[in-house]
Amino acid sequence: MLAPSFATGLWENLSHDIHYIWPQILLMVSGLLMLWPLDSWLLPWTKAEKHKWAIPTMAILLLSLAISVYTPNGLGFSAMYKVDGLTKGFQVLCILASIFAVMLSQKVLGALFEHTAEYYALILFATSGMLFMCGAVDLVTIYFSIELMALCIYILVAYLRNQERGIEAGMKYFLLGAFSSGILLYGISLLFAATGGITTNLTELNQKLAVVSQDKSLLVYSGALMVLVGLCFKVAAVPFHMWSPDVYDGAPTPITAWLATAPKAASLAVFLRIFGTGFHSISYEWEAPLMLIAGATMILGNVAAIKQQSMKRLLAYSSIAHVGYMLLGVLSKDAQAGAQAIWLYMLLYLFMNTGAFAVVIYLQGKNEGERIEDFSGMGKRHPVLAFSMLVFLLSLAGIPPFIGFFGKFYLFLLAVEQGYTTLVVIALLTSAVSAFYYLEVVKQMYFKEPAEGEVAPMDSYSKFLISTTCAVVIIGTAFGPQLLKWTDDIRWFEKETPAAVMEFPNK
Amino acid sequence: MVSMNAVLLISFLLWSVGVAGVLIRRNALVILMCVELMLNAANLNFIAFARMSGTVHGQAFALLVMGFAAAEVAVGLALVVALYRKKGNIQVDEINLLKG
Amino acid sequence: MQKIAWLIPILPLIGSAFNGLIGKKAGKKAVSIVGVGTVVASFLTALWVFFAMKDAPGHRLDLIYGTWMATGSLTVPFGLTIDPLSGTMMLVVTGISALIHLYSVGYMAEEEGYARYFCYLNLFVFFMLTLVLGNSLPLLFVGWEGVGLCSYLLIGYAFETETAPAAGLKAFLFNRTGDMGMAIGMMALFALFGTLTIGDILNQAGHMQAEVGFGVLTFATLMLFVGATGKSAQIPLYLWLPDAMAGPTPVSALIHAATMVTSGIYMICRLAPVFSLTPITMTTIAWVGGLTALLAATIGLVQRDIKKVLAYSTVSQLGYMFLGLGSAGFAAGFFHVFTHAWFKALLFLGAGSVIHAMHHEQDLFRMGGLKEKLPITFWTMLIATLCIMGIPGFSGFFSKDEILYLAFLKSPALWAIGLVAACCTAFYMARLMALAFLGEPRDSHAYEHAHEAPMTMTLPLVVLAVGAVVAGFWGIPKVLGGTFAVEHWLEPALTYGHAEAEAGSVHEGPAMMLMGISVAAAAGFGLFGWSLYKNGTEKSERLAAKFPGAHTILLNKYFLDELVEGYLLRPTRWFGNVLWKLFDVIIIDGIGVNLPGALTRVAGDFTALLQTGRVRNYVLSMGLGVLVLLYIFLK
Amino acid sequence: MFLLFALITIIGALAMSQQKNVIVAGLCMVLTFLGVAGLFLMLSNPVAAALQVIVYSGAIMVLVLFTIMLLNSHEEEPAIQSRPIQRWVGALLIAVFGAFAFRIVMGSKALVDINTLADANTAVRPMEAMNLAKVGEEIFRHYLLGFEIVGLLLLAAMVGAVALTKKEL
Repeated sequence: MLAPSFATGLWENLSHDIHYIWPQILLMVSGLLMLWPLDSWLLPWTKAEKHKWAIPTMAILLLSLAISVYTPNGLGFSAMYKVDGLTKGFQVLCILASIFAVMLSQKVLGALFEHTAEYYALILFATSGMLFMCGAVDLVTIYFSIELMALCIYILVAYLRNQERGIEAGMKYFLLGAFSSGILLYGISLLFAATGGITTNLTELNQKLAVVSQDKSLLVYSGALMVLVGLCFKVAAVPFHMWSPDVYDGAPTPITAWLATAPKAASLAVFLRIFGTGFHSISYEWEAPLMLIAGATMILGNVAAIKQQSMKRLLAYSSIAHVGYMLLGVLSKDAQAGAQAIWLYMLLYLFMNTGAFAVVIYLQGKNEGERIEDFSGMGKRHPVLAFSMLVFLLSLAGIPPFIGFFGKFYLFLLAVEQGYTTLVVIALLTSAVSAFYYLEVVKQMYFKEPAEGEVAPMDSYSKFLISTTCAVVIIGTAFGPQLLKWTDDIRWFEKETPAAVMEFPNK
Repeated sequence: MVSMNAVLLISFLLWSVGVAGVLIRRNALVILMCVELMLNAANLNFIAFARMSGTVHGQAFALLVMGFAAAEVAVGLALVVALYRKKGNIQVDEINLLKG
Repeated sequence: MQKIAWLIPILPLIGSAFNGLIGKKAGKKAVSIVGVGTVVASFLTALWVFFAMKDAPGHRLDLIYGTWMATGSLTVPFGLTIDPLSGTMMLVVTGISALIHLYSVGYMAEEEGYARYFCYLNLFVFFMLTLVLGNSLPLLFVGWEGVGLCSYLLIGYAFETETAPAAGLKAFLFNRTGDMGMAIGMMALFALFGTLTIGDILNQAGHMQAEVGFGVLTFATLMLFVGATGKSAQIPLYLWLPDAMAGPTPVSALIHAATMVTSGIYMICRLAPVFSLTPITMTTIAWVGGLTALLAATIGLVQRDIKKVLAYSTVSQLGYMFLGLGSAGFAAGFFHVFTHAWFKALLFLGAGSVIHAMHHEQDLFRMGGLKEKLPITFWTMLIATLCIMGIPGFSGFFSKDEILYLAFLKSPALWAIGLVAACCTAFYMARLMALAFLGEPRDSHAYEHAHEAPMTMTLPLVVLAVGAVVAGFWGIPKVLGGTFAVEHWLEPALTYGHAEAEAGSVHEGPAMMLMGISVAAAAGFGLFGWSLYKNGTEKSERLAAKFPGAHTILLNKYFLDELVEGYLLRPTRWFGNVLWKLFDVIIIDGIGVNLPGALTRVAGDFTALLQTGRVRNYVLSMGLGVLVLLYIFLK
Repeated sequence: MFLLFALITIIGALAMSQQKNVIVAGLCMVLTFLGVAGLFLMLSNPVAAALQVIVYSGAIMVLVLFTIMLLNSHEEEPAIQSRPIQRWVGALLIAVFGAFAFRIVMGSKALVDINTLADANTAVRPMEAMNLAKVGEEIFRHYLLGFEIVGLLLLAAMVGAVALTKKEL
């Protein structure tokens, strides 16, 4: 009696909202198909040619990119998932980052004969987790999508199981990540408790928490704090950053490049959802700690990068520092402008970072690139590559003619407008410090005699990636400010529609 | 008669023991179990407060958390096994190749 | 039609792109033609636009090409402003750049990275023009950082040598430190005025009252001034400039003497209405400028390297300009920028010619007697020397004297400082000229091979020399019956249409006397230095043995020398040396460069120490982090 | 009864975190899970209690214990910690957290007895025991997306675990 109508009800419920999550469904289904053991006769390549998985993977990612852009705006799944400018914007970033990661992987995986369908499937699963994160507006969906992404990443970090460093990094990340997820979940449960066990929906929480009685304010305090800690771990903000240099160092380099961008973009989207809009009514509770965290992140990230000898660690610390800057946008009381600033910054960072990592991976092909000394004399050995690296590094340092400057400029300006002058002063000081270590690499490349060794040929993916990102960073210099104008038109946050709970037909 | 304060106290103690375990234990497996304790503490809160409000929200959340816990343990154990194969032990203090 | 002003900065950019991309393949000839041609074309366009501006109502062209950034509360137009201030600066930049590009064709002819050099140099011109013409602070800032970048690239150009890369890095980091102040100041101005368009800021500033005490506006202007000290090499950020001499000489002439280093002064003039609202900042500027002028001039007394002397002289002259600005003489300060650009570029190019002739010998004590070999260089440099000494009739006299007079009005102490610095300047310039061109050749081998430079190098010298003489007549002070035309000309730009009490232009009372004192002192010290170094000591000894009758006189003279040497010069030299040691070696290399480096390194070590690689320590750090946050919550 | 289960839970947890022998620690863990299941029962939630026993005590712990046996790594940890500071700071941390917990509980007076009345803000509903049908409906209605994500998560975990542990790719 119950069963058939329940099933039809479920189906109707699903089909009603499914158009919001087509990109994710596409990623999930194709990931599953890849794992299908029938691939050997379904697809025309043998086991040795597994690297050809890269092409369908990128095609699928591109398709989901297109779909996500054309997804209609709206709220669905009992107000647990929302599609608006923020969702789409950050989804685009995540998918782009994943495409870049797949491209970067070709050289590394090819050299190690580690091409497997699982690798690509896990990237697809993780990406779909990120896409869910971008649109999640309920602590339930937020928590589980974060974990979906994280679990896949733990495995990908440890993916090269023959390398001890990789497994150690994966284990480390897993233990710390599970710990932080315990904190995050407990924070969510405390917030849930503070509302009297009613809701986990961000909008409702916002209203409820605003009127919570004095007696329970401690619950709200600690709940909000723990959620903050859990998210700070994901974006690697000080003092919850400790995992990141080690994991970046140990992970396969393409995954490192991916880690520095995609999960951070998704986590920042969640940050914006929770703190940008969700917990506005209790902003006094988390503002001071977040300010402290942002300041500490900027300082530590930049200072620690100075003494690094390993290029991957240097970029890891620099990515910590960049997150510190982006947290300024989360602090903005004007959530619209904050989201815009962070999105822009993340977009530009995506290109600069991917480009820099592509150069590192190219050098790694000859068993170097790990250390900064490996870059010596690159200006002579490989002028084009050195020039690209110069562009990426200067852009990362935020030196004006390059595009990185605009991201920083707008972010800092916004923070000044919002009255975070001290933080901006810290940000400017530390970004001056950052010139130290970026220029150290430049010095190695241009002002040092080249090391011995011939120039290795470049594979087509690296060539494409480096030239594309470099072109974007340079051409963006001219059009960067225009981007601001275009992104102005995006409505990052749709007006809240009342949560519609679907009723079953038999009720 | 169940006081909410008491439930909250117990869950917090459970959580604290989990945190402490992660802090002081050196065996990766035990750390994994301690993380499970933390998740359980959160579940206790969900169930109790769902009960208090008379809604099913919290319960459903708790059930999903159980599912997630199983997945987490699976990945964790896979990592432990891989680590053990490579290093021959699972003491976290010996995971120290990467630093600085 | 005036809209084509955008060509002015874009032309050098095209040149830069050409030289950078295909220059190496195209050959040196093509590189020279494109490199010099684009800058000359830019100069001609600038000239045309300049006259168009002169005819425009209010001497002002606001060319808006569209919106650059527009979002929320922030709208920044993309446009150029050409008014008397930026117009004049534009002509100076393009004009002198054109000459120096031409000069470089000869000077760099044998260098390997010829195309790369011209690529950077053209790029520099582009950024400098962006800085000068940009109508908003962000655009100015882009130029501001861009010139710093080009300076870094050009100093480090000769990266085979040991010092050049380090000097480039030092310059860049000092500049970045200043730029940070600039950025903070810019943000503060934005917070205050709600706009970043220069015109709008100045309009609003015109309606404001001067700020009493230390407020936001003072903070903002002080921060901007910090930016200016970085770019224009003032205390405490001046030390990169002497080191920057490691770059090729034309670069020193263009970037580190005539144009880039004056951008700090230009920026302050650009924002003159804002700065004049903040008396505290103005006083700070005046004192920093005065002290820098004095400090650098005394250090200049003891340098042996011809380019180092000129570098310290540049720092000192820049100090003068700030002294003028701080004494409310924006016009006077800018006038000195204008005249200085001519004669200092000339001095550097002359020095370059000498170095070129002497096969890259830069030590003054190994030169001598070059007058016969390099007549054009000698005479043109002599003109420049007279200019910088402040001898009446030459351009330096007019601008320097105006600054000294204004400084006297501000505070007699500042005037005294300026006067002492002027004396030192006269002395070391005379010494430089005498050591290089007079007396016996001290290095006969190099002397034998010395020869006058090719046309492409001497032509700019002559043109600059003419400019250096003529430039001064633009601002004949009122006390000499002139009108100080430069002030009237710049007025629409400096006061921005808001009538203002003419603080510095009314000459009364001691003006004539002050002028007399400074001219006499400068001339005296100049002649003194000249006579002291003209012959060298061996010559005077030989003379003494040959003519016993004259011996007493010579002895007396020697006695005088000894006296002066013992009681005047030696202490001064010692002082200069001590200052040089103190500032350059200890404070800057020790504290300024190495200490932050050491500090950050220690901090880096500390963080690395924390990064133990142990999972449990990481968990602990997370726990402690939570604890700290809890404390913040609950306190 | 509530007190009893609470004691079982806490004592189990403490024992687990102090026990040197990994297998014994695992068994203490089972005890804790059972205690939590009892607490669920006291909160009139038999569904959660049953699932707790099945999933945690049944599946997860068995898996963990299997791994322990498999790796044969149940040797005791050395008694002397290499880094005593870690332990002291850890203890301090726990003390502070404990104090904090106490403060929360004492400060939250408004958390009334569950059997008398729900919070004033919440809709007062009859306190009936939760049943499986209701939870199932809730999951497939309200929590549909969460459920899907968890499903995907399990799949990904499985794929990953296999990829990590199989000897040859």
